[in-house]
Amino acid sequence: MLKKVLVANRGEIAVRVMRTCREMGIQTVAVFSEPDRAALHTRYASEAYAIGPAASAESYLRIDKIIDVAKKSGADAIHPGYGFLSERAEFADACAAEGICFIGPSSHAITQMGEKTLARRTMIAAGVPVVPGTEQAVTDLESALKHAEEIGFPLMIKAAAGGGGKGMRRVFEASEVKSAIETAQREAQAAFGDNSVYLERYIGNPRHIEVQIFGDQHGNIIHLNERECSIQRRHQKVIEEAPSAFVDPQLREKLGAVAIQAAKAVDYVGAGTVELLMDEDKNFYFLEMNTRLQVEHPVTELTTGIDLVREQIHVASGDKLSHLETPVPRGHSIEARIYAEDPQRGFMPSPGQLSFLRQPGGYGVRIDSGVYAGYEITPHYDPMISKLIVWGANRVEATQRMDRALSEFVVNGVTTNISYLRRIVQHPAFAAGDTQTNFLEKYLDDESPAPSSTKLDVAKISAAIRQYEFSHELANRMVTQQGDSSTGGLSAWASNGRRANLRGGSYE
Amino acid sequence: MLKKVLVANRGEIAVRVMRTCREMGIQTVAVFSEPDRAALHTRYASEAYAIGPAASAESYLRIDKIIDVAKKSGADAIHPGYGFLSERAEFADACAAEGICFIGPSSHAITQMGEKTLARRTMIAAGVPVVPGTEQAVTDLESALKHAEEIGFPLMIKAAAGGGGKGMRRVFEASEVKSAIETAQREAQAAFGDNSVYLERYIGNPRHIEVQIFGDQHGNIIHLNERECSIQRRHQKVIEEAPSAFVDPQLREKLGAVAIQAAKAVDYVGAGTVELLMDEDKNFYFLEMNTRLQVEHPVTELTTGIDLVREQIHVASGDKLSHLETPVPRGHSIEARIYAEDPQRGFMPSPGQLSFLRQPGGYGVRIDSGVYAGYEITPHYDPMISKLIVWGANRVEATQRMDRALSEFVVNGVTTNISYLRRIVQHPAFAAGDTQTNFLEKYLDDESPAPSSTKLDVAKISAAIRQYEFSHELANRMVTQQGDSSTGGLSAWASNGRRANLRGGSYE
Amino acid sequence: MNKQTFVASHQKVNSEIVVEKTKDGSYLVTLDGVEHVVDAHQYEGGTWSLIIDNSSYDVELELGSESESDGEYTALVRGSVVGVTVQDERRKRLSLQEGTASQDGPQTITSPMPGKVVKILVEEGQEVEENSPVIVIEAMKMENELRAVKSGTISKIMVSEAEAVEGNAKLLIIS
Amino acid sequence: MNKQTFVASHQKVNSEIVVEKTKDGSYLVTLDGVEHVVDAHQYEGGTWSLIIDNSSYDVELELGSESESDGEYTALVRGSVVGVTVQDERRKRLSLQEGTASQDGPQTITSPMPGKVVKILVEEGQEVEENSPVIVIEAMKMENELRAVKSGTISKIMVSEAEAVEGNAKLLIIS
Repeated sequence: MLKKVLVANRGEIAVRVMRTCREMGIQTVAVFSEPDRAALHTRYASEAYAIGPAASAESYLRIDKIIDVAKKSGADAIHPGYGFLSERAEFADACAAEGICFIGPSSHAITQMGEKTLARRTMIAAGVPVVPGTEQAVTDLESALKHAEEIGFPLMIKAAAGGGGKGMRRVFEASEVKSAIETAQREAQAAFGDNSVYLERYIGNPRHIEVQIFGDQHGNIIHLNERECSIQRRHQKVIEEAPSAFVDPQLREKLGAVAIQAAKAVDYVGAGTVELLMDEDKNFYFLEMNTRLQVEHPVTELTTGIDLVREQIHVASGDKLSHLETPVPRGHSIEARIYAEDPQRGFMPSPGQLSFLRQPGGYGVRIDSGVYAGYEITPHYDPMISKLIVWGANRVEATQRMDRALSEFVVNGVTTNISYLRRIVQHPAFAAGDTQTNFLEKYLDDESPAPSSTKLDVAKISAAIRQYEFSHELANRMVTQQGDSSTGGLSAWASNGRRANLRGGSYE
Repeated sequence: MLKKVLVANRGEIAVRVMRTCREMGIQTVAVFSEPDRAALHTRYASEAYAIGPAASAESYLRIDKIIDVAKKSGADAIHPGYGFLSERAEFADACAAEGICFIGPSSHAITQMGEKTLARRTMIAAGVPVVPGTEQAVTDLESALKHAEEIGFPLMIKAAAGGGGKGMRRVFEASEVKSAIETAQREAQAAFGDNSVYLERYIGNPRHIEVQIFGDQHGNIIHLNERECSIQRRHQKVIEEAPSAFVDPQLREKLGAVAIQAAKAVDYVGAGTVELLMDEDKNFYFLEMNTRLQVEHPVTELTTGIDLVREQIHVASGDKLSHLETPVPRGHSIEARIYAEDPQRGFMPSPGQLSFLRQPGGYGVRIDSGVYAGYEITPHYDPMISKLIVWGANRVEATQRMDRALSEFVVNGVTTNISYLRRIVQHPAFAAGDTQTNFLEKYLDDESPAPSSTKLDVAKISAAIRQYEFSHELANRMVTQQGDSSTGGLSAWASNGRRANLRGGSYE
Repeated sequence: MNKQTFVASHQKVNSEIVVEKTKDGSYLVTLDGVEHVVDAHQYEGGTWSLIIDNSSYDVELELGSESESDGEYTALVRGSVVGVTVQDERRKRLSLQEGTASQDGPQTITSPMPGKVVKILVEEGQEVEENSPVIVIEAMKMENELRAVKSGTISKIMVSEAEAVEGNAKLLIIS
Repeated sequence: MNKQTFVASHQKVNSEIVVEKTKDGSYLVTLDGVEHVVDAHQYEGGTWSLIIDNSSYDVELELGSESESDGEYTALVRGSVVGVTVQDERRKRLSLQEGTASQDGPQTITSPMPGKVVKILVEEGQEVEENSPVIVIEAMKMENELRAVKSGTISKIMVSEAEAVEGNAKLLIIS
């Protein structure tokens, strides 16, 4: 068994991995960029090493620095999390060269799946259905236009090295191809250091269904059922769930078999995800395979009872899979990603200090978070605050629980998408399972609805009492009774702590 | 379905019930005593009504006031929680008289099970095994001594109206009977308003095993497996788990059958618990039946997937049980009760303001709490801070997760039992399942072990740097970087917020 | 004087609101002529807990401007974010005058966070509609369009494409 | 002067500890002759985060006495509660004198919270061993035994059985 694991990541996923390590009695090593000295993963680890400035290219993407820390700290394994170096074959190779266990698949599998056009060819060869498109990256506009005519419009332009919706553009007619390719290439270059893009037929309003797979070093590969992640905004997943309301046991078996087929084609070891697009007729096509843990892995954990990080560590240590058969999904789990972003302003990131944070609790509620009250969401990284994951005996109970948990979630100091998320799970179309990837465009305005007259009255009364007390300077009396004494002797009015830009209201 | 539920309780259980109500779209009504204006249940409810001063006898135990609030608010049901009025037949009767649905069993069942000597007789008649002892309450010392000789020493003196270890005393010889009865009577009078006590044979170092049962209004009664609550201090449960490591499927079936037999004897409707004592040879005896939700009900929820409060509400509304067969227990769940109390000072309650509170999170961790940072634990009620409940695929994983979650739990401002709880779950005897009711006496000192030299060094270094900064008055610089801005412009040193009596360390 | 009259406004609709503190520490609040008994406290380091005629509300109340006395608040009430302004009569008159003036003046578009200018979608002298995109900033790995806060003419552009900008940097002015 | 020497004590064992702040804001700390590089910050409204020679610790540090300058701390370090006293040399000498005096003097037993005296287990003039029970207080529905903090003689009893007492009420004195 491993003794010390370096987590080459930051934020919630680094903390997630370290929690399981702590449970297993495994020491942990954090690496952190300058602004991440205050991050929870730096504080949570047994050891922590500074690896450079904020820019990822100078810190979290620096294979040399991370390998150095691993050697200096005596870590016997590296967990890459998701994003950053998690799908870089050269990172897996560098670990291998130093005799450090890479908690993930072989560099061969990463390469085969990481370059999207190669993955497409591999899948075609393995008999896995794929969306029609270019088999190679497009290099010049002329050939791109030729391919585009063959594939037909609308079509998708995608980063070959990509994932997570970055470097992805939909194109409706030939005249848009040029600017779309340029934007996609620019984003791909910035995000992945590789500007290759390819073309693919656009599947109209599909569902995004993905299958969790797990392989061990003894040749066993199983699937752990599907997740549905159709609720997306600009190809970024917003709400994920397991199982899919659209998938019955027969279809589940079929999806699982195809996912295993895909994984076997690259001798897959560890946790991976086969992403599929599914149309209304339940035809499905290989989209890509993510050779790492997914952001949304908790919904699989809560419906299978398997700690996927623990399983990763066991598999990396050479153990056999804990389950050689797929567990029947139990109940229903939903994840919502809580972001510091402003739905009223085009989902602009809203970095800032979390002046107050109250996370929900109770039955069936899980919080995976890398933040705390007083933490500052910096503009350098993804503005994620927390993942909120719920479990319920069925989809109705899980949906109700998600709404209840969101109602308890309070973040001050930054603007969040919490009320937007509530509008999603409260929507009748969500309850009906009408969850294609165009769900948000189709059903949700960016504008939040007008408050009820009761809530408006409550807001006016609160503000008037606050203003009354302010103008009467009776502040001190209010604080002493039961207020948080962390304001010390300061009047509550004078304290800036809870004053922040909870935006979205319209002033007179 | 019910529309508005009054919760005649306070603290975590009131919040627990309201959470499920909120999920089901049911309005909630809180009642609160004067010091509980700031309590979470008062803030969480849709409506809140003051019902009197701190003393329970003047507020939470006042049936008349609570019924008044129910009528005034238009509540169609009352949930009693645990403790307070939950096992008072006259409360159920008062609800019935006003046409308000009492979410619990009939007043007949409460009476039959509430008075312990009557319950013993009822169980004997129903063929349920009981511990040998007096069938009636003892009234005078002379007859008590006579009964004591018949039963033999050691024996137990117990409050007839009791529960939760109050008014309970163990007696080793005849000379102790007098003072033990007096103490038990005094405690019983204070706790339950009834000083009747009875005598029972003492079962040496048994396990405390209890079976969750559930009945509906259509005559269906099922059991939802057992919980083990053997880790007790002075008959107060400290750690609870489900399933019991000592119970195999055959024994589980036998226990369940006996529990159903007990429940059927009183035509039981709703959630109830049959408590049993089990000796080393797996003989078991009826101890008492609690005709309400238990504190430790979450471990059953996490291993069966049934929201017991939701089920209570459905049953009270006239629905059939959601499960007519007992689910096989899935994985393992453990609950630890986090108290504001000082293990180093005889577990003396430690009331005070929670100047800082960080509750754990992540996979398999559930927090049921009625507090928040800044909340004051008053001396008027149980000093419980939170219930921490974990789930794991098996007992080992659950135990490791509990230890990890406890390691994340930080409470400042009051002394807690957190490190004491960690010593329990880290103990090899706990891992071995050697969990008789004398576990704590046998295996745990009240004194915490000396810190390792590394931790001692860390404490010295921290304190020295703190003292260095204090004496250099460089305070302001430290705060600005990333500190919680709720201290406003105040120097961190000048702020009292985080200065509190985290006791248990020994000063030089 | 323990009774005070305010004007509460939301989306240009005004209500009269009278607050009176009673001896027991609670409030009598008359809003649009309807009287409410309100028990109000701050807990948890700032959250307002209000019991209004026996209905219980947790309210997060944040100042919407730098100055306390402006009376601009954003309230989070049971999941809804509501902006209200509460001012006493005298103050109200003043801010109305200021308010009108500032709405008509030139508006500066600033960068909400550090980032890079990806594309400038307008030219100096160009007329723009309120809410139309004017500039694209890349920050936190995403491209974000900033929009015109009012209709008008682009009077000045202070940055160029590919330029790195700080948070709050002035980007362009609409007159 | 950015270098300072302290005496750190735990259970009557003293260590010399030298703290020096470096230009980059971190500390050089020499404890019992061993040098450590320490990066220390306060986050989350008070929790100390220390990286000591690349080992990461969250430390809750609470004052053990009313006065900042006493240097008494209770530290929560990875689940262990550790009491330490850190004083500079001059202060250390002072407190040693005081400390010795106060250990020998009469000790007052006080009620840790409001409650009721259930039973007084000693009489005035009675000799008691350190840690033996002297009085039973009922509070929060539980009976709690208070114990002698030192061996000595019960010189005074200020309460009687069944009496209600406030938090911190003086109960009895051991000389």
